[in-house]
Amino acid sequence: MREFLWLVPLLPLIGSVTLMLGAGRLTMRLAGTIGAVSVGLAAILAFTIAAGFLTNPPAGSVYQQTLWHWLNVGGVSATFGLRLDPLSLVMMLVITGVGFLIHLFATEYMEGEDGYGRFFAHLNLFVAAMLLLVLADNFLALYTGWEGVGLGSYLLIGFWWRDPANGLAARKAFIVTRIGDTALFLGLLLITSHLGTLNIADAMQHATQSWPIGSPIATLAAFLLLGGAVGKSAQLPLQTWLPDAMVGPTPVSALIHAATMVTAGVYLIARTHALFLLAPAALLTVGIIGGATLLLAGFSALAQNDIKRILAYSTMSQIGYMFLALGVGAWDAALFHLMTHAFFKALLFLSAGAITMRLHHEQDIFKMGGLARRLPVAFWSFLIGSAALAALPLVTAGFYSKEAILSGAWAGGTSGRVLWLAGVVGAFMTGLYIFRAVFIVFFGEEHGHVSGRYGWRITTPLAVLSVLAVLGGLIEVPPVFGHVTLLSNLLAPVLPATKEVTDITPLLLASLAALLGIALAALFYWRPTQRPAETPLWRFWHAAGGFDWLYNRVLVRPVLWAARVNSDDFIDSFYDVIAWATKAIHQQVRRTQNGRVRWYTAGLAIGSVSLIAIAVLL
Amino acid sequence: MANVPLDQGLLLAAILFALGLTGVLVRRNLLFMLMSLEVMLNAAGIAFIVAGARWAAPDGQIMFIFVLTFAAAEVSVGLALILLIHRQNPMLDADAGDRLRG
Amino acid sequence: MNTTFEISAVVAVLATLMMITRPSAVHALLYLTVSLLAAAMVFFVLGAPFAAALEVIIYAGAIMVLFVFIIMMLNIGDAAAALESTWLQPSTWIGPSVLALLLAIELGSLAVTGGLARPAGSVVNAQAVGLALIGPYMLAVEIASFLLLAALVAAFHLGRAVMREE
Amino acid sequence: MTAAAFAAFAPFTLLGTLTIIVMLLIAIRRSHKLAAFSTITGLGLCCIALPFAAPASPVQVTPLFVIDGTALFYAGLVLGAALVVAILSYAYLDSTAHGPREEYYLLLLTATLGAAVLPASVHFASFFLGLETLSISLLGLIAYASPRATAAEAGIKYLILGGASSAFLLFGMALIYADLGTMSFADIGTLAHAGSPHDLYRLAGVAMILIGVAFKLSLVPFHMWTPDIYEAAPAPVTAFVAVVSKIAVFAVILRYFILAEGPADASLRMGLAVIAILSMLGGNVLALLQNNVKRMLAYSSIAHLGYLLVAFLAAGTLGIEAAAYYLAAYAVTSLGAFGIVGLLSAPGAGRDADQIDDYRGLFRTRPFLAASLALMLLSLAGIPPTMGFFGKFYLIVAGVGTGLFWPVAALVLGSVIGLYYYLRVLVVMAMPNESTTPVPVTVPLFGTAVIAVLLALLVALGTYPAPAIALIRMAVG
Amino acid sequence: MTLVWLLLIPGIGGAVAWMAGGRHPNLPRRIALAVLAIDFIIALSLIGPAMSSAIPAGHAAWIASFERPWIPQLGISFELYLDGLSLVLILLTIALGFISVVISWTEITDRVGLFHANLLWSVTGVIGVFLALDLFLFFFFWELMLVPMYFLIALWGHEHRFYAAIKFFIFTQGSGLLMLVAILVLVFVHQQTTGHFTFDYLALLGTKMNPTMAFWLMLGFFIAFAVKLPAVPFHTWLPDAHTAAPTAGSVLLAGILLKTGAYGLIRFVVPLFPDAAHAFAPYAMTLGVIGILYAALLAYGQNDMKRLVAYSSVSHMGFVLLGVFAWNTLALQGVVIQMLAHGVSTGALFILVGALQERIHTRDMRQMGGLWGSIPHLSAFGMVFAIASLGLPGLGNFIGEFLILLGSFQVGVPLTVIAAIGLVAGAAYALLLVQRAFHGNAAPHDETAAKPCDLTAPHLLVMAGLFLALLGLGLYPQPVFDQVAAGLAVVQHDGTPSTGPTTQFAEATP
Repeated sequence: MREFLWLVPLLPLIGSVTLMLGAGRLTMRLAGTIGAVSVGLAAILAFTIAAGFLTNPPAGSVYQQTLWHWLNVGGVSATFGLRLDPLSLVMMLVITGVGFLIHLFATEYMEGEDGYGRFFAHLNLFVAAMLLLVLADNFLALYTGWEGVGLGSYLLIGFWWRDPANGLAARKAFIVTRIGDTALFLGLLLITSHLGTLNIADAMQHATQSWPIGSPIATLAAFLLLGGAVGKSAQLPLQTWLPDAMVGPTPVSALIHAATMVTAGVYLIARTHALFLLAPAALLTVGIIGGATLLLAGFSALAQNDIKRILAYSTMSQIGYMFLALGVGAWDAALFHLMTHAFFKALLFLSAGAITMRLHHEQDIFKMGGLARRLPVAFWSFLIGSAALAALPLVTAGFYSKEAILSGAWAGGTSGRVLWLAGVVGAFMTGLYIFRAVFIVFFGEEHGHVSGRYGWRITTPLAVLSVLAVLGGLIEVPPVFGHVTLLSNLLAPVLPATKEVTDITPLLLASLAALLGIALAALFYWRPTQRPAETPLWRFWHAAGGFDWLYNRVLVRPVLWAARVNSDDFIDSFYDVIAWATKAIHQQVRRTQNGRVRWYTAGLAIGSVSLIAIAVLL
Repeated sequence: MANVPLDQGLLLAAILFALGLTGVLVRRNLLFMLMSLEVMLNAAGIAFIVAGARWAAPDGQIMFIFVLTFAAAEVSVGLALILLIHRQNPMLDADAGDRLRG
Repeated sequence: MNTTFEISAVVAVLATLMMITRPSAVHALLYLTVSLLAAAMVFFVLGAPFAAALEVIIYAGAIMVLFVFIIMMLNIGDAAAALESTWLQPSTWIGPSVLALLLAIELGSLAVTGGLARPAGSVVNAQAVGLALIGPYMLAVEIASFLLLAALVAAFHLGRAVMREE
Repeated sequence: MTAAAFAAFAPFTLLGTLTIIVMLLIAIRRSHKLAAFSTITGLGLCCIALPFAAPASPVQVTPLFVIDGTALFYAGLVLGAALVVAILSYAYLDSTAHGPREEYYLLLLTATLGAAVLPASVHFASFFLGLETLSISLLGLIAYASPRATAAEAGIKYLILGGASSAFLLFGMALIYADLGTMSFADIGTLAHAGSPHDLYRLAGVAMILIGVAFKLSLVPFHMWTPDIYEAAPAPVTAFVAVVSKIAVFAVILRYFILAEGPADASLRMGLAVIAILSMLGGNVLALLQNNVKRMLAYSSIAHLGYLLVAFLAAGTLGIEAAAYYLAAYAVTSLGAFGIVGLLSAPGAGRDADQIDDYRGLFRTRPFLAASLALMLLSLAGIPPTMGFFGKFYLIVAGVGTGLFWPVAALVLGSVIGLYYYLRVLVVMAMPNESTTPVPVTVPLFGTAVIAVLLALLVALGTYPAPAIALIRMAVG
Repeated sequence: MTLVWLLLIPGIGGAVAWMAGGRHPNLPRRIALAVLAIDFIIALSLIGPAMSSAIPAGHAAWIASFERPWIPQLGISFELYLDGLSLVLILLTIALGFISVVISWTEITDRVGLFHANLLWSVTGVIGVFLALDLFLFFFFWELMLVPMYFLIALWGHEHRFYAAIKFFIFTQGSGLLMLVAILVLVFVHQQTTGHFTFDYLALLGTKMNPTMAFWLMLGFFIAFAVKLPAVPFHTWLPDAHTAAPTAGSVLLAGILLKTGAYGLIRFVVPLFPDAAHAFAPYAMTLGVIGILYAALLAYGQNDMKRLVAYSSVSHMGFVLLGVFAWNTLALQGVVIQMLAHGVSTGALFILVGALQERIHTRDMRQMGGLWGSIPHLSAFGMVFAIASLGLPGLGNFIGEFLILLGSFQVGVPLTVIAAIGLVAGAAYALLLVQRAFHGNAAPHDETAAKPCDLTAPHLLVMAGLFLALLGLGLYPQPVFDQVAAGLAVVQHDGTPSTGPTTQFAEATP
């Protein structure tokens, strides 16, 4: 089956193209079917291939498929090739699996929307690009996917194009990530120039052979790639676009801005871990960025009133965990958390979507309340998702993955311990902010009359994801609880092994922190509460540390100012001056032609005197 | 006729030439300008005679004759033009004739 | 002979100077005639009697008569002279005089350098001139005749236009 | 005069005879058609006669003339241009029954005669007489349309300024004659080489001759008369002034410099270079916003003569060839441009069709004339596929080849400025026609035919100049 | 002889179209289409390997040639040579010419014959530029192509068309004259060293001269091409010309005429003056980078959609300048792709702006907005090409930019890094265009006016074709690389300075 690997990204692409060409002509039902089925088929294919891969792994656990020779010029060659190894396998499964569920959800969620077909066209396009990103065997194809998902994200954030604010958010997302992408692009140039290949595996191998650990060039390359990663994954300092991106339809937020695209940075670093291992400084930076982001986002999430923005900050925070894991070398933990996060965060977004679709897209949690009884499906899904997010010990997938990260950090020396502390604080904050949302939304007073039943296309994904959010963690269980290592075994060929941690202290402390957070949330928000007062501190965290403010002042406004001031191109005025001067000279010289014969004679005489003088005297 | 003052002759021609030029530049009446022009041409003629005298050759005088021819032709046409102008411009004011300009 | 030359030259210069400063057309014309006669004297001194004769006959004679004719025809009298006086303000003289002075200095300086110091001196009489005219200068005479023809036609055409208008 | 000399001089003799015949014809019967027809035929015959004079050349005809390839080439240009002017004049004058028209041809012929002998002149006497025959005839032609108020004004301006410049010319000749005792170009050359290199008499003389010549060529600062005269003269006469007189005078001064000056004195070269630069820049700057097409072309001709001086300064074979080609190109182009102006004008009107607004919408009303004028203007601007393009190229070749940095720089700068006003006319012709031309004239077919011939030459020799260069090399080289 | 036909067919076709204009307005259009189709087929038939690919032996990358004496007295011959580089650009030229005819079908209704004549003649001129190898002939075509383009702008343009047309003409002609002077000095220098007066490019290659002289001559050529390219600070004619030009004019201008500048840099500036060009390269590349960013900033500040696209063009051409002076295989191949992709994507954008103007009678983006609702196809294509122009991988522009930057990275890292900021800037203005025109609230005037009709079938086909071309360039550019490789190798060989090692990428590979 695995020779059909190329079909996995192609199927959604075909769906996308079909939908684009048929835009305006397909019925809503047909469009939804095409959209969901193309991803569904890709998912089935992906799982089939995965089954084949697991039962009968190829040599070296890598399956390479070259589709065509893309370019071969001046010593640089790139194929359009796919590479299936455990890492991309996991990613592929998450993308197609979660992707399909979200598509299914969206077919019902988006019903009646103007541009229904366009929505699925773009969503399919996104899935295709994301699959290309993870399956690419070379940097160029990876970058193509990388930009492709950016495009998909842009298109979908701005899906409701009539509102200029959506357009602004979409452009912000694209441009801010593009800044990171440019760093990645430069990294590509650096790697290609110095390692002579665009193939990722070859490049990593060359790098390990030719660059010593800590060499400046390796560090630079790693930092450039990191630039790309922080952009896509909304980490400091390029995190500002993510909360704004929530103006897109909720399935989009679930798929792109929670489950898949934003984890591309994690994938990239994992994919190029060999390079990061050569650059300890860069790796440490990854961890620090992760730690800082998870704290910042955690505090910010607490100061949000919009349910999707809470989830957005939580996404940022959770990806911070993944970065932290990468930073401390807990590679499989990062991947593990990526996977479980995809489950529970998709679940959270979808259930949030399920709620808001019954509330005329009202997203302010203080305008909700008491929804537990009205919308039980959404309630239970959201609750399960929240529990997983808060890493409720033992019973949630989130617990196991977060625990893996924190133990990894614990084992990581002094810097690891510091990061571990950040992680623990973060775990506390996570419990606090998510259960704040849970209590405010589902308990307390009811506002207005809400009702409605969900169709199977909404309930099924919620159910499946709920199950995954609970049980998904059982593929990797720490030694204390039974020592399951399915995932790390799978990833062993491609990722370096993580140190085993048998110490139970970090585990206990982290669990305690999470529980404490939940308890605190219950304490504060069990009863109906007022909208929080806008104190300066609240505003600071509401604005997520004021990065937007800062960037606006330092970058955006100066550029806009320059563009506005110079919209007539001052260089042109230079030429205008020349033209003006010529005309002015013309006007002056023209006055000599006053028509008076005596004046003309004088001219003649002056000329004569001068010419004779030149001839005789010189 | 020994000791012909050639240098002084040329000097005379030059002075007359300059005086003629002054006349053309200063006078506003076209008739006077024409007269001054004649002075300039005559000065050139004197120069030819002086030059001819230096080489004791007839060429100088022949050129003088041609200058004379030209001067006569010029005056005849010039006076005809002045007649024509007189109708629009009875004072023959040279400065008034600036319809063509710019 | 130098004396004759110098007197004639001074007369020519002074007469010309008077000519260009007189407001009255008739006066100016008379001064011009004097200047031309003085020039004829110079020619004679320089050994060009034929040229001297032509100067008197054609220049001082024919051409000046033309001028007189025009002055009479256009009736340029006291009114014109008065206007002429107002035009000849001292300030108008500055520029032209400076220019003319420069020119005179430039050309005069040549004479002062004495490039033509070598005196020579036989008379070139009318016969010599006439022989040259029908010899090497034959074609020039032909062209000169066309020059006169052109002037004739032009003057005729323009003059006739004047008549037709009146 | 030997038989060979007589044979070689035959075209000029023919031209003189023709003048007399036309005069007699006019005396016998005043008829515009007859006068024009005889003039045109006669000029045509003269043109045809030129190649037959070639076998006898080079030959000295009295001390005054040399008939050689150069003389015949430029005489050919002069006669050809005069022929075109004659035809255009017929078209121009025929459209009105106003006033006597026959003398015009007489003056045209005397002017042509004066111009035609200039390239053959190797002596001050013929130089001067040819020049003045040309000038006096032109005087009559410029003021020809005397009912126009501007005619007499233009005439008197040309007379006074031309007279003054002639006085300079003559004085200069006298100085040189006084210095060297000869008026023959070749002898001057020999004696000048033998004598002191810094002979002030000669230098002053040459400078004064240059003043006279520069006036006729309308080079800055002796140019001021040009636009006034171009504007006032009837369009065909303007063409004549712009083309025939320029070619003739340029040819004679070129010959004078080749024979008499040789490697001209450094100070003279510098003076010429200054004049060239001033002309190129001044002419173009003056033309910049000019709304009168004839004045605009006048200013542009100032610039073009400045360009030609580059070739003049370059001297040498290349410079002489370049000048010859450029003069030919300039002739074809200017004749075309002024010819079209003339075809669109009527002498009966108070003015010619010279306002730029008269050309509004010409592309629509008279597409052929508009396209022709467009190409003529492009040629003046030096854009392919026209003779002007190759001519300018040739000039720059000559200039660069002799390392004339500043003149070439001025040429380039001037050309760029020049584009503006040439293109401006193109644009106006393309504009929608809002007002009709003041006097709608009928353009005779033969007038259009002449323009077509000029256009064909312009493009053919512009894209394939090899035959023209071959001819020039044969004649001038 | 094929090469002569390549020139003659559109040249004569233009005249025929002009004459046919009097009969029926559709006649010139059909003639133009037919002529260009035939020409395209002829050009296609030339695709193939060079006559011999033995490169170091000399100039053997030619696919076809034609040589006849023209003005033998001055060492000028009618010398046409075609290599892969020329061929690719000629194909682009003819294709865009064809498209220009199609999209002018409804836009141009006035003096149709003359319009198509000018269109075909400008195509002729450009083909001539790409073929001529005699420097005089090259200059001849260089000047010749200005005239029809001038008329296209001045006669069928929009507001300020005369100003724009004259500005265009003066800029290019002025710089062209500088080049002419440089050509002549080169020819004379060559004559002094070899005694041979010739304008033959192949003979003039490798002319020995002192460095100062070489530098000034190089600069003369460079300025002419930099104006045409256009490189900042010589770019200011372009926005005006584009804004004023009719759609077909803009397409030709952006798609083809600008390429002649890049072609000139590759073919003439560096090979003729290798040492000078290499010494100058850092400055030229700096200009390129400044151009990328400065023009992007300007593009961002525009309200006129066409001006925005025009400035984006300048920005893209900054990449070309950067790439040419990086002067390695990667960068040069990138330049070729960039030229093709830019021709297609910018051409498409101009067509869309033209179509938009035809429909809503404005180009002012302040009066647009929300067009997606009324004209979705146009808007969708607008977005597609805007995104192509910001360099989305998978489309041709990306390959061009990637290779150029990869090439320039070998030569100058800091410049490359700054240039890469252009990728962000490109995204900013391209998306702003999409936002202001197609997204957002519908402009108020939309309410009253009749709903504009969407793209018609010919336009849709053209757009689809252009998009597919762009996709092809993005996903499988190898045929282009192969076609131009031999030609580039030759110019690269000629353009390698006599001193110092080259920075060939292959050598840097471990």
